[in-house]
Amino acid sequence: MSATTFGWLVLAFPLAGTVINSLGWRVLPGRLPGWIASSAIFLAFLSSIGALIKLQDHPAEERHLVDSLWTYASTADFHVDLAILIDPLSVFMCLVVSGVSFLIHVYSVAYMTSDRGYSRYFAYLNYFVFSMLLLVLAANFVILIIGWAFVGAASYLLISFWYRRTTAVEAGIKAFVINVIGDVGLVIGAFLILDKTGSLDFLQVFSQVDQTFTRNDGTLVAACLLLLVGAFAKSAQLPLHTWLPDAMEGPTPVSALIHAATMVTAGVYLIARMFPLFEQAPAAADVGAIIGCATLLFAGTVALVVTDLKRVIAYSTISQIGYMVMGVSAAAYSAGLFHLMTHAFFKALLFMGAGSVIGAMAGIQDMDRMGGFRRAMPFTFVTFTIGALALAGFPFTSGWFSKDEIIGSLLNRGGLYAVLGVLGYVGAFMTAVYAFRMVFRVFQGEQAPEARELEGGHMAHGDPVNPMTGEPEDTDVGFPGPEHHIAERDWPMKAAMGPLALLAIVGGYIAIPGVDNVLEKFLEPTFADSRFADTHPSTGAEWIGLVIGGVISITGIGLAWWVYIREPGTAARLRERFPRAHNFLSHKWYFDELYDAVFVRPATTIGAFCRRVVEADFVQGTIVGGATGIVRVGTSFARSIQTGYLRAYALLLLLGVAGLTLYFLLNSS
Amino acid sequence: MIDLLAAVKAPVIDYKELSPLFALAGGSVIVLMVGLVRSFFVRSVVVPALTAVALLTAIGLTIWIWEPGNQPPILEGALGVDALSLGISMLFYVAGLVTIVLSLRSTASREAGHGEYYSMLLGSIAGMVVLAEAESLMTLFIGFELLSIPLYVLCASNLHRRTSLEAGLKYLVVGSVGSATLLYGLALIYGATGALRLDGIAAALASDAVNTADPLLLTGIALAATGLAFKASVAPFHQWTPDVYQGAPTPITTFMAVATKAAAFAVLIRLFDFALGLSQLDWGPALAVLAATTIVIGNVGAIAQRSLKRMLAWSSVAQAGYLLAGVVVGTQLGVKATAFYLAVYLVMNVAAFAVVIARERVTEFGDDLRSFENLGQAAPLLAWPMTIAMLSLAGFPATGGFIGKFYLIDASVAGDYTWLGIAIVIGSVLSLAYYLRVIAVMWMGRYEVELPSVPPRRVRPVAGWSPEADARAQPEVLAVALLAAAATIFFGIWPDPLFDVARDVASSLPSLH
Amino acid sequence: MTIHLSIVLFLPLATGFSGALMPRGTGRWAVLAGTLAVLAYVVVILVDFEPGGGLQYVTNDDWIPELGIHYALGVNGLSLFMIALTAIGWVACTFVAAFSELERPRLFFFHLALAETAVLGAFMAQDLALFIVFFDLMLVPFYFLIGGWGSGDRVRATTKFVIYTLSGSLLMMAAAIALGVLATPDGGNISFLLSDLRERSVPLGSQEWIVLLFALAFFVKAPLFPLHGWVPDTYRATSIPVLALLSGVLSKVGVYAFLQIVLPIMPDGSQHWQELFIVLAVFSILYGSVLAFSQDNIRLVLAYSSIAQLGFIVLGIFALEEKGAQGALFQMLNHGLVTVALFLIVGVIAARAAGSESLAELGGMAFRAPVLAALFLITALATLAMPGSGNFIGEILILFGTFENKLVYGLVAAVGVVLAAVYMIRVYQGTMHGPVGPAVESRDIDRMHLSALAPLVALVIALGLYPNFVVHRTEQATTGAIAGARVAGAAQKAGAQETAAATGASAPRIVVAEESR
Amino acid sequence: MDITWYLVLSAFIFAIGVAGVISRRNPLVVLLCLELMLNAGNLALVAFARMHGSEAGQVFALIVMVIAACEVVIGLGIIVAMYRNRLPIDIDEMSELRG
Amino acid sequence: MWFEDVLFFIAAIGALAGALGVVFLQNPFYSVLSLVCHLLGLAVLFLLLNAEFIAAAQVVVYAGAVMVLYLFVVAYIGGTDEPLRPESGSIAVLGPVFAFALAVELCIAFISSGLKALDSTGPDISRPAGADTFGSPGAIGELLLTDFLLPFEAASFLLLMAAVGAVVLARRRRGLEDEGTGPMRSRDEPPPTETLEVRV
Repeated sequence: MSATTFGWLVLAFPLAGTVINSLGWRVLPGRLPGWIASSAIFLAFLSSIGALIKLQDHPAEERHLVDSLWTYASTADFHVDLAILIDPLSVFMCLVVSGVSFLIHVYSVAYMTSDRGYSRYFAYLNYFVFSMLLLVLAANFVILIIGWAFVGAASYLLISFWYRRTTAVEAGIKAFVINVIGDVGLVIGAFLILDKTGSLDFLQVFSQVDQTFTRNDGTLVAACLLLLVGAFAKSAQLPLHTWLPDAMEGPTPVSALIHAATMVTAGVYLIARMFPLFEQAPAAADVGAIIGCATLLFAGTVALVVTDLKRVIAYSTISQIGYMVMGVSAAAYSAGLFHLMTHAFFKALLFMGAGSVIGAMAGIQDMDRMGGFRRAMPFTFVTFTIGALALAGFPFTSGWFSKDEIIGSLLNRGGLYAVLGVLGYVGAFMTAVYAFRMVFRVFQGEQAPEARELEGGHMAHGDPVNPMTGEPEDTDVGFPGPEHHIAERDWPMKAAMGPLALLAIVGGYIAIPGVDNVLEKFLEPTFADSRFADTHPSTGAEWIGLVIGGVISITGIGLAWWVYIREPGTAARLRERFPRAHNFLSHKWYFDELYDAVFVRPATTIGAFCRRVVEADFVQGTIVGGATGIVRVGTSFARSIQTGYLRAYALLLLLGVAGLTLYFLLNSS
Repeated sequence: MIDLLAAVKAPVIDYKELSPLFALAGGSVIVLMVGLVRSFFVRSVVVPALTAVALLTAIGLTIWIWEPGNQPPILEGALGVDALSLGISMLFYVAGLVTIVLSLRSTASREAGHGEYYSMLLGSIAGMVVLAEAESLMTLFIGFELLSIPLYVLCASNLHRRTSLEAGLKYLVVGSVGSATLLYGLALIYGATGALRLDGIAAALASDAVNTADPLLLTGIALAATGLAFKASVAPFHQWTPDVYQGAPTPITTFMAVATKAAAFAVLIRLFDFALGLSQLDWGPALAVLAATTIVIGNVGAIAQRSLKRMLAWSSVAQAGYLLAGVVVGTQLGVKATAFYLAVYLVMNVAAFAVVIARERVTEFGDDLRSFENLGQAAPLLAWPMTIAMLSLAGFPATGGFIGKFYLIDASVAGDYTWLGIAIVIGSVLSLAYYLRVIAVMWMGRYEVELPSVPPRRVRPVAGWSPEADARAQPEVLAVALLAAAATIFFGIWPDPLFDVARDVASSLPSLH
Repeated sequence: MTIHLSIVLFLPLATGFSGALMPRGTGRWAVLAGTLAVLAYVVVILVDFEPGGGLQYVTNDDWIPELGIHYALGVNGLSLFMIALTAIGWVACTFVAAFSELERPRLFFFHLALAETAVLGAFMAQDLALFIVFFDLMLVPFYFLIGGWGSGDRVRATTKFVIYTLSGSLLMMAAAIALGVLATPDGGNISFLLSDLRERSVPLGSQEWIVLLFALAFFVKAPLFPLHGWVPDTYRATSIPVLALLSGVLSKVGVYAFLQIVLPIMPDGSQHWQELFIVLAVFSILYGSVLAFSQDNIRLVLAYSSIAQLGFIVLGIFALEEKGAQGALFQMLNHGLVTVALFLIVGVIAARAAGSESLAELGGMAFRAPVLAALFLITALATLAMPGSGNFIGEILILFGTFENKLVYGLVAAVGVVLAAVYMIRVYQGTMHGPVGPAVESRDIDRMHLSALAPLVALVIALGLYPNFVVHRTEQATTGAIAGARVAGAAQKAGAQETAAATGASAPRIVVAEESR
Repeated sequence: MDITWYLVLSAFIFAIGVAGVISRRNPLVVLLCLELMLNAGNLALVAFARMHGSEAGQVFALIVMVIAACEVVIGLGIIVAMYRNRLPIDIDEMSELRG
Repeated sequence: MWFEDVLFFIAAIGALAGALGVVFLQNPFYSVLSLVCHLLGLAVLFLLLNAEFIAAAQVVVYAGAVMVLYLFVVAYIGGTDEPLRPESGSIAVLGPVFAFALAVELCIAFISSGLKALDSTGPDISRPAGADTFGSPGAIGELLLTDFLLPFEAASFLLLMAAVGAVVLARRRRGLEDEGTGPMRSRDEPPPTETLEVRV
């Protein structure tokens, strides 16, 4: 079998899983749907490995294999095949996506047990993986956009999975709409490219970029910026990030899979995939880098104050993706993708831990009510801490290598990028702080009642309420299942978290400066003709960077320890000292309020205006009413002269005669 | 004595061409005589039968003497027996036959006395034929009166109904004013051209002896136009129409609606498009304005009516406007369109009126809209003809009305009167308001339909029938309705036969381009 | 094989008649059988149709030689899928109606059959006058269907509907006649045959107002702002199967006629109004979308959404560019299918909420009705042109076409795509998600509706998988349809470019595009 | 005496007739006024006949007399019928049909 | 020729006066009489226009027969005075005004007309001796039997119709009752009660 065949298989298995689960929703017993789904993903993972092996057989410069099933649509200069592109980048993405997805599926098998939407859940999840793989395998813009929108739809479905929660519903529509905005951006960008290069096919476009466009050509920059819109919408970068925190309404594994490991990183993938365009339009690339940097700082600050456990992780995700965007925009492709991979590991891990804790808390996500779970949930504690360390970039964890490689190559580019790199360190410090803020507030400190009960050996069962609004849950839809599942009790969850914890540590060792850089070598064919292919910081410089990063993260962790363990209440005191700042941050810089004021309310007001005024007064009133009014007048006139008096008729007749005669007299010569 | 007679050069009397007229006149006399027989059977069966025979004979003779192309006038220029007059006469005959059938059970014919009733009907038809064939102003005027005077009587012939008498009186007075005006106009035309014969007038206009824009002539045209427009019920001379149509016995209303209008337009075509064709530029615009006014007035007037007869009267005013468009353009196409539409107009109105008669005889609401409520369930066989008639009048496709309007608009556009075509269209849109209401009342139940605010004028039922009696009790009316409806559809799908007739009709005025 | 369009055309009417004469219970089945037969025949045509083969299965006889009207039928790339849409829509709706309780069923199904004949005729007609005949004829059955079997203030609604539409189409008739007359060369015979009219030429001055009147009729039918006054009442009053056809199929006749009749015959005139029509279209997109998400009644949401959708279609047509026209045509098909499906679903939903169609009273149905929810979800996503659906290809082609010629309008229209997402998702959530509505008494879709809807949804998915099936067959026709107008447009644009160059502002395309609008 | 004089005279008689029709309520008198209008026509016809020196106009006038007589007869007949039905002999009363 | 002019004026004044009398006299009886006077005036004018036969017919038929008919009817229905209640406003005012306007228009038409003949007393119409003079009964009669045969016949037919109509309208209603026994007795015969109602 050729690599492309494997590629199609990668797509086929999840799709099959979707179909089976969605058709068999009534018959499949117990956890079977979960296992079907997981095995489907596992097969996909194997096929990606197959694709990898096959691909490596090809000589380096021929590692761009395109295969098309049929012509999707073709008219005029618009020609699209249903085709996939197998090259190192897409294979790499396939491996990460299917691998992480597999583990999260396994985790879900346990976590979602006893949820009434069990097989629906796995149908969605498989559908998501299929879409994600379609996205990364797409060989042209249209297929890319299709995958792009599919993942959006999947994420919508999973966010509002517990669809009787009003909050879930609202979060869902928010995410969906923002994603559509991104899609539109992509579509328009794709048009500009088609219009200039006359093709939508990746390889063709890339091969023509340099002939077609001058450097920083207006159209190209516009196109790239539009692509960035798409990327930012998907990857929750400023200013399109607001949907991601709300997306935490979905089940925790979903947050782990979609809103941490895979989908949200699609933007990074896109920028990397489009690197020839961006390198020809550096202006756009700079914009990307700057926004990435801004995002990582912004998200970091917010993550410092938010108390909802999952939302903290969500903001940290936003911030981490900021790093990746910054990296790939600055042509540090392998670095960006490297961080993408490691982030997938440790962030998924963190979410799984959080999910376990939330399970223990009977669905409550507020850190203020947590604490002291260390003894109650040792396994969760350990894995979560590992994840936190990796996130904080603690030396010799995966995060340490990947994050600092990005910053390193930024500094190496110098100029503007150097500045961004320094800011990156600032972000890194905050990361360390909030990462361990979580760890300490959840696992250390005095025990929450739930923790005590758990230690006592049984599970807390608060009557299910929506943690956001406090409205009673509708258990019909099975939120979050009549009983709760935690890693300590359910082996599949452990089975998923264990490997991830391992990867969160060793995942970084594939690219140790000076030692080796498997990843970069592997990706090399894709980025071969990049301008910056051979601009690398020297090994020494990289090590210096690593050391700095390590120090920063340790100090950060130390600060967190000082605030939350050594001197509990410091946080409270700070809140007293700077209430404004705290408000500002805890309101997430008032982005939601801003959008509500700028877009949502005006739209609804306009709608109401149109309905009440335009529709009622103009369309119905003026046009319809006017016409009928005129007719009414005419009618009453015709009837009013029809008096029934013979003499009146005679008079009108006379009038007619006189008038007609007059007319003719005037016309006579 | 002998030599005196010899001195008189007796005119050549072309009996062949005159035969239909003889049939009618003779028929009417015979019918009158037979009507004097006391036997009820003879009166109420034989008399109508004889009348029908007379009409059928006339039809047969007309077909026999049918001859397209321009025919020389006969009887010293008194009559022009050509396709135009013959074709239009056909409409009179058909209308007459229909009227006979519809009158079979009517009180009117009994109160007037069957013999007199039918003989006057024939007389009126004869008058129409004379009018349509008139080749000289004198014949024109006589025909005009010969058609009117029996009609005055027939309108009033429901002698126990105040409304009937009122209708008769109104029709008589206004009609006489109209005819006096016509007479004066004819006199002026005669004075201006010195000729009574239409061909003479045309010749005079062609010669430079007479100025086609001479005040005397134009004034004459104005007055004559008024008189004829009155008969065709063109606004602002339309006001008698609703009252008379409503007051007259419904069979007579049917007859007036279809036959009188046809006669009026026949003579309008002959007088204006043939005799006065040369001064078309002078009278064209004026008539065009009249046409547009008529279209609007007729339609808006109809909208607020609850009495079906009255509504149809108003709509017939509107239709007159459409028809006038065909005359205004003064082209072959126009004549064809007018002739065609007249025929279609006949069938669709007959269908409508037949249903009205069938209903007003059985419900206590007379011809008020309410007597049609839910007719769709009660008597589909009556509801369908009415529906088809309404759709056709409104100009929906697959009905004769559509083709007719199409043709008329075609004519007016081709005759550089596009705006008149638009006027026709707007008129049709207005007309939807009331035609559709009838359909809605019949098919869609009473409560949803918003009826005009005016309180229903309680027309006393013409008959004392029990309400549960239905169409089956008067099969002949039903048959007429169904036939007419069928014809409406037929002409909407296969109009070619009519087109051939229309072509012949137009061919008799070769002077038109 | 030889295919006789007349058979397809009059088969429904024939079954309608026979059904009307059959005993009360059985008439409906005759009509249903008729629609199925038509569908079968249409499938044969689809298979047999030769892409790029121009006009096929032509029937051409004189009908009314006096007026130059011919009984000319034919199928080309433009009408092919419209006919298919008609056949499919009628099968689905007749099926649903046949299983529901109706008073005076024979009359109902007679009108339904008559309507199918009329619509098919409008799509097959290759003679302008014949087209008008069918175009107006289809009003008759719908007048009865709405007024006789609707609900609420149905008579006012149906009267309004007919008057609105007919006032448009009668003006169009006048314009058409004028077209025929003006196009007739001296001494030549008047003819309304489309092929003749295409060869004959009409002076630009007349073309302009003629096109305007045509557009009036078609925009009323579509409907476009501000000619949609009839929409709310009619949509409220009409019964579901009829409404599905009204909104799904009838609305396409007008826009279809732009491609089939107006653009090829009067390219210059169309070009002349391009600006105006595009503005109208864009405005309708925005206006329809905004109203759609401010409505509470599902029907009205869909009503206004279809105003927006038709706006997209018109936009695509008057972009006067292959991609645009292609997309517009494809979008007609897609929108027709999803709309039919959506309205049938609305019917199912209302049946589960004590007849209520107000979003305020609905919600949370998905749990007891997962299948219904799934079907609704797919159609809803397709409606908002989710990539991967046929609608997406249609819309992206429309947008690309518009960008090509009128970039700025295209960008504004793109906003409509986002708004579509808002209101469709809103409807979906309002019915299926959220807390259980007060009126809801949820149960899953019944077999009958399932068997009507499943094929439709399958079709929607299929179109998403292989849109080229349609695009390939229609390409040649659409390209031909707009060729003339493009030439006119190109000439104008060239002029604009020169001026642009003269004023020194030339280089990037965007600028040029902006100026040339 | 010039023809014009006769014509002018006839014009005025015609006008008087019209005025009478419009302003009188008694149907009998209205009929008389109609007679006036017709006579005006007659006068014009005869005058023109004289002007053109052909008797055609005179014959026309003769015919018109006949017609006038017929109208009178019918008119009187209707009036009698109204009287028989105890209807008021007043035109303004005969206005049940209107609108 | 002065004598003719004088005669014209006398006759014209008579005709006008009669016409006005018809309109303005309250009592229909007097209106009829003044119409007679008007007709006589016209007859004279006809004579002046060399229309002897018409003049004669005017006097004999019209002023004689027809007017007598009028008088009978007036007598029959009792020609009471028209109550002098104020005429219903606008119509009574507008009517004469527009009538006058029409007259003026007509006069303008006559005067501004381009025909020379109008301003003459007409061409010479003397005939060779032996032949009937212009407008003499002989000439008219001949015309009626030759050129205008059809109008002549049609007129007679018209008279028949008028007679029939008069009979229909004016004859005493009887025989409706005994008619109702035939096989085809139509059921829509008005019940006697109804006729009574109508008679009120």
